Amino acid sequence: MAEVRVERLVKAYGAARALDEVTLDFPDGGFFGLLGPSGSGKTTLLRAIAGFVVPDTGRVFIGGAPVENVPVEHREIGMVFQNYALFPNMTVEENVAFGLVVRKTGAAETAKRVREALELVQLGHLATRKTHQLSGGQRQRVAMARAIVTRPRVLLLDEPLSALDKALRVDMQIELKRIQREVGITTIFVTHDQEEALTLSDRIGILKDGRLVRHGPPREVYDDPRDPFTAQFLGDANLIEGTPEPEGLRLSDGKLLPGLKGPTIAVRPESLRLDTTEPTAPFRLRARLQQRIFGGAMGTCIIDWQGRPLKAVGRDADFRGLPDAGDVWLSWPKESTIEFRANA
Amino acid sequence: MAGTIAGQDRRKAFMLLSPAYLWLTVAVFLPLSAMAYFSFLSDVPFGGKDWHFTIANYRAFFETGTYATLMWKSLKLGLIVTAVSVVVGFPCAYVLAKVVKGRAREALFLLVILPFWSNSLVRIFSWAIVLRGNGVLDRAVNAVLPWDVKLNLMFSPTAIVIGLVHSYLPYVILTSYLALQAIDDSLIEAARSLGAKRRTILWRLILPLAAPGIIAGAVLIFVPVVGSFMEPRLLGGRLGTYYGTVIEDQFVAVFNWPLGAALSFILLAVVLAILAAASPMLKRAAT
Amino acid sequence: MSNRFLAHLGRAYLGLILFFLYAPILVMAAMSLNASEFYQLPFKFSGEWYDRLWNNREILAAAGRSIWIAVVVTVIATTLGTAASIALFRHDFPGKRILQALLFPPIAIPWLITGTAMLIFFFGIGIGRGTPAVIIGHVALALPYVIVVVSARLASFDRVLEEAARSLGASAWQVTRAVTVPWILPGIIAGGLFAFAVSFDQFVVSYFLSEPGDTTLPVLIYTSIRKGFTPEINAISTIIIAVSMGLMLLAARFTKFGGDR
Amino acid sequence: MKRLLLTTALALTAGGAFAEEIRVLNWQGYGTDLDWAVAAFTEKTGNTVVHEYFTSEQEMLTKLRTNPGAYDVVLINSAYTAQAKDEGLIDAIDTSKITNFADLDPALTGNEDLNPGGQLSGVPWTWGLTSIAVNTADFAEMPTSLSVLWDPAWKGRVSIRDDGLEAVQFAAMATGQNINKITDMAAVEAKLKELLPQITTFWSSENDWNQFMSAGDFAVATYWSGSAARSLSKGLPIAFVVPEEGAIGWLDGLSIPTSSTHKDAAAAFINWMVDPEFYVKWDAEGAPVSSNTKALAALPETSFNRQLVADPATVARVQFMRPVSDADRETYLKLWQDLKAAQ
Repeated sequence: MAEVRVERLVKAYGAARALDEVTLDFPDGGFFGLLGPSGSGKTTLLRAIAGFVVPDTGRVFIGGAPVENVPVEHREIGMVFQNYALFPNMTVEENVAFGLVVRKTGAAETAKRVREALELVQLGHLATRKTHQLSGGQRQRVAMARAIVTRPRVLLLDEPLSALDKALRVDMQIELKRIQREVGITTIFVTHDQEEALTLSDRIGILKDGRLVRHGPPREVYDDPRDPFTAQFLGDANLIEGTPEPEGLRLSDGKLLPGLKGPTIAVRPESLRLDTTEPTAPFRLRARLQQRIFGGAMGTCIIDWQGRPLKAVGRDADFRGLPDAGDVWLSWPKESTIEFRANA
Repeated sequence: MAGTIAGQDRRKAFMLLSPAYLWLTVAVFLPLSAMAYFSFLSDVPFGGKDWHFTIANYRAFFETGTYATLMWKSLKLGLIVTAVSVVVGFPCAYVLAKVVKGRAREALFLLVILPFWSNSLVRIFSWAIVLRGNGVLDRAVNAVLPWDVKLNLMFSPTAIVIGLVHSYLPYVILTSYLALQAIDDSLIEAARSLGAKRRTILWRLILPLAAPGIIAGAVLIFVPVVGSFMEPRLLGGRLGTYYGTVIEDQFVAVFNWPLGAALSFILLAVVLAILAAASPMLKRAAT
Repeated sequence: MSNRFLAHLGRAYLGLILFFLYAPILVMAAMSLNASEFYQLPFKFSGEWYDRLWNNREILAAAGRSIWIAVVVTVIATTLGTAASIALFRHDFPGKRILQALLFPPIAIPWLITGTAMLIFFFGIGIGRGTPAVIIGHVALALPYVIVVVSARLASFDRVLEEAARSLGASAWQVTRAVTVPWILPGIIAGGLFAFAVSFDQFVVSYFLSEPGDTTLPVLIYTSIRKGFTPEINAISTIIIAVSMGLMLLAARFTKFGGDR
Repeated sequence: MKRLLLTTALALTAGGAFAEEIRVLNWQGYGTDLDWAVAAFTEKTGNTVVHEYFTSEQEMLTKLRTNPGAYDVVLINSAYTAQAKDEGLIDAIDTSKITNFADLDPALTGNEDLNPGGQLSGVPWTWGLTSIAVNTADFAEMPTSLSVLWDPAWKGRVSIRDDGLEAVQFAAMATGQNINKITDMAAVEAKLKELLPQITTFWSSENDWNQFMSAGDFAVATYWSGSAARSLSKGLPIAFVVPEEGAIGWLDGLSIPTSSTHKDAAAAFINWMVDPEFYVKWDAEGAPVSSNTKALAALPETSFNRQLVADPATVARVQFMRPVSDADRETYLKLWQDLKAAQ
């Protein structure tokens, strides 16, 4: 087990930069989620750590040692691929044993560790199956077992759950977390599903256009995204723009939000309150409710403020008193306001 | 530092590729260069003969009409054999790929390509037995028909075409079959659901989609047929003089290798020119 | 016209083609059992030509040599061709397209020209005629076939499998052996069969390159046809066709050539 | 197995030398490759024999040129001996190694074509005629003139060998010229142009000839006297005809290539080939005329060759082939090739 560090990593494909000066630490034993829209460079970063991508410049360290010149097979990593990449010509057992066999581990030792790994993923009973006879979830577990049986220093997961349907995905998230805790291995995984990232990771990093825009513990990043992109990408955020003035932020409707610096602030949809009468909260706006969407326990309201759509999310009960459409008051507590560092 | 792994990568590709290219260099590219060199000599440069550089061998091609006539004869033979093979072979491939199903298809397909593994010379010679006057074919026809027929197809251009088509037909069936098989049946069903007639489907859908396979097969036939010499000799009788037989003579009997080399190069140029003219279609076939 | 009628028509046509393809082969086999030395009809049964075949040292030696050469050619061409296909599939480098195009001259140039060019070259550098020259030539002719067949199989190969193996610590060689080769094995076998057929049936190049007294079977057959032919040649050809068909049927059980689903 | 050991032991002692394999280059089915003859030779000397064939003198020369060391004995028509010698392909013969040499007809051993530069380079072996043979099933009456080849009645059932020189010589005879001194090439060309459409296919070996003749493809075709004798003995319904225009006479010699590595064994083989014991047996199956006077004397009265040679009228009509200059040969080959190409 080891910590991973990348330093000023750059990888360009023609004019496009898949990685642009990325520097990041992945702590030992942590579960690190890499998040970003498609094409943001998250997979490239993962593959650079694995060794499949050779960076143009920059360094990669595993366990403190530079590995740029170490080929994939000597980096002692475990990797789970998006579609699992199980070898079709081998059984479950043989797939799991592969990493040990190529390391010339003894037969007895191999058998023992394969059994342990399969027990860990609860697939001991399917050891002799061919891989095409397995369900999606089972394949995912085989892939996990195969990746960890060699006791790699780092476990790399490339969208490990994206091929599963939703119900199974939630189960597997829990399973993945359990296995990672039991093995205690440094794990880096790539996902475009923010919920998955928040659920699994103890640290996350968000990439955009090859740049690392924000990283840290999920809650910290969620609560203090520091830039509009992060705020909008991780969770949902209503962006409100205005003109900074000495006493606060002046909005286009003339309203002053005292004590805020601007020019842009964000408010999470779940922080917005809707009232038909003017509330007392200092941050309040006059807007127009356009549509109420029923969503079971939770509901969503689409609001128009100064020609710009905003979203509010809350328990359906909270929206009971509202009309289907019409003028409403929006308000939010001061502490729910997200201010961006760039504003400073 | 980034260069090392990329460099290793390139080295590995080089190591995997170089044996094949080295082999082709020794077996094809250097020999062609040697032949180019020879084609400008006045006589073979060994056995103590006098020789000097000359373009007389190329001039010989243009001085009399003989070589040009034979070239045209060989090209015509290539075109006819290719055309007949495609016209005969494509429907056969179509039936195999789209009509016959299941294990029967596998078995029939094997039967069609099995002659590949039998000796082509022997097959040509068998045709000689079949086509010869008073041979198998004449006897069979006479056994069926009440009146006396003397087909005697042997020693005619027809015999050469029959023998060559027999030799090369499996190529076009194989390539067309592979191309046809790659066409999803649902495409044809979609076209039918849109009200297309069979003929329309054939011309607008199946033929364009299968064209790469047909063309690949055509090239595989045309190239060797243009250079053929054994089949015309065995089946053509007195009409069996072709461009290929003249080249063979230069190497095997007359011992005028420089002239043979020059004639070969002219043939090569013509064949490559024809392939280049067909290359827009070939490119599609390659992808 | 109904669909069923067309299907029947199609099958009948297929039958006709098969008849065309096999009739001369059958005639040849029949003549190996005909008593007449000059292929005279009517047919009179005789096993004489097979008896004489067993004593014909020249034909048996040529047949043995042809098989031996074909096996060597198959091994070399399949190895080189598979390696080249894998490299072309795995790696990207400048000039790849040109290199790929350079693999095909053996197909795009009439054999007559390749054969005579090799004769000139090998003569010039002193290798001369003989089995080494024949093998060099045959491998070059067989290479493109192997590469086409193996590459076609590789095209359906998911490269992630290779990455998975490497992430598990397998070296490039181990990846090739344990993952890539097993996947493309049917392609390699099919390519090998083509290589064998190309070599075993190859006449033109052998004709110019083989040494007198050390010829391959096709060359011996050609010289026999032109210089004195006995039905022993029919006998050996019948045996060879029967054996090769048997082998092909056997091979077909293990690989699916037609790409049948 | 026992027999094999015995023959090997015999061979080793009898030959007095180590057994060698010699390679002979000849027409197919022309004496040297008779099973019994080869077996007898092996028994006498311990040396084994392998054969390689050609279908024209041109091809024979090219095989010698491009396969140095491959052959030990080669059959060369005396018209080509000088050319082979000039190119350094064959050596002068050491006659002391040929014990039957004294019995050979001095007129033949002294033949100037076999003695280029005054050195004997080919041991005279046999001589014979190239003329025409007809299918007796088609001809009730034997033709007397070469013009039968041009007879429209036999169009499509005529054959000659695919050999430019021979074709030109036949045309020369048909136009009443000396085959060794052709003056009117235009007449030859016109005659050949007329001949080609008559032809069904070219024959290239005795075996070929027999097959075509027995299939009924040929009614009349050029042929060699020795081969005609053999075909007759195999029961083919043919007759060999020497027409009034004449026939081409040839003399075949056996030579040893310069590059041969088994010259002693080669000489021993040539010696066996001119041995009366061999020849008498060969003649019974059909053979050309031997150069060995003792051998000829030993033939029975009814022999085809005796009858052929016995008729002075026939012998008078024979024109013996002489060497052809390079320039003439090139002209003939070119003419022949152009005529064939125009078909």
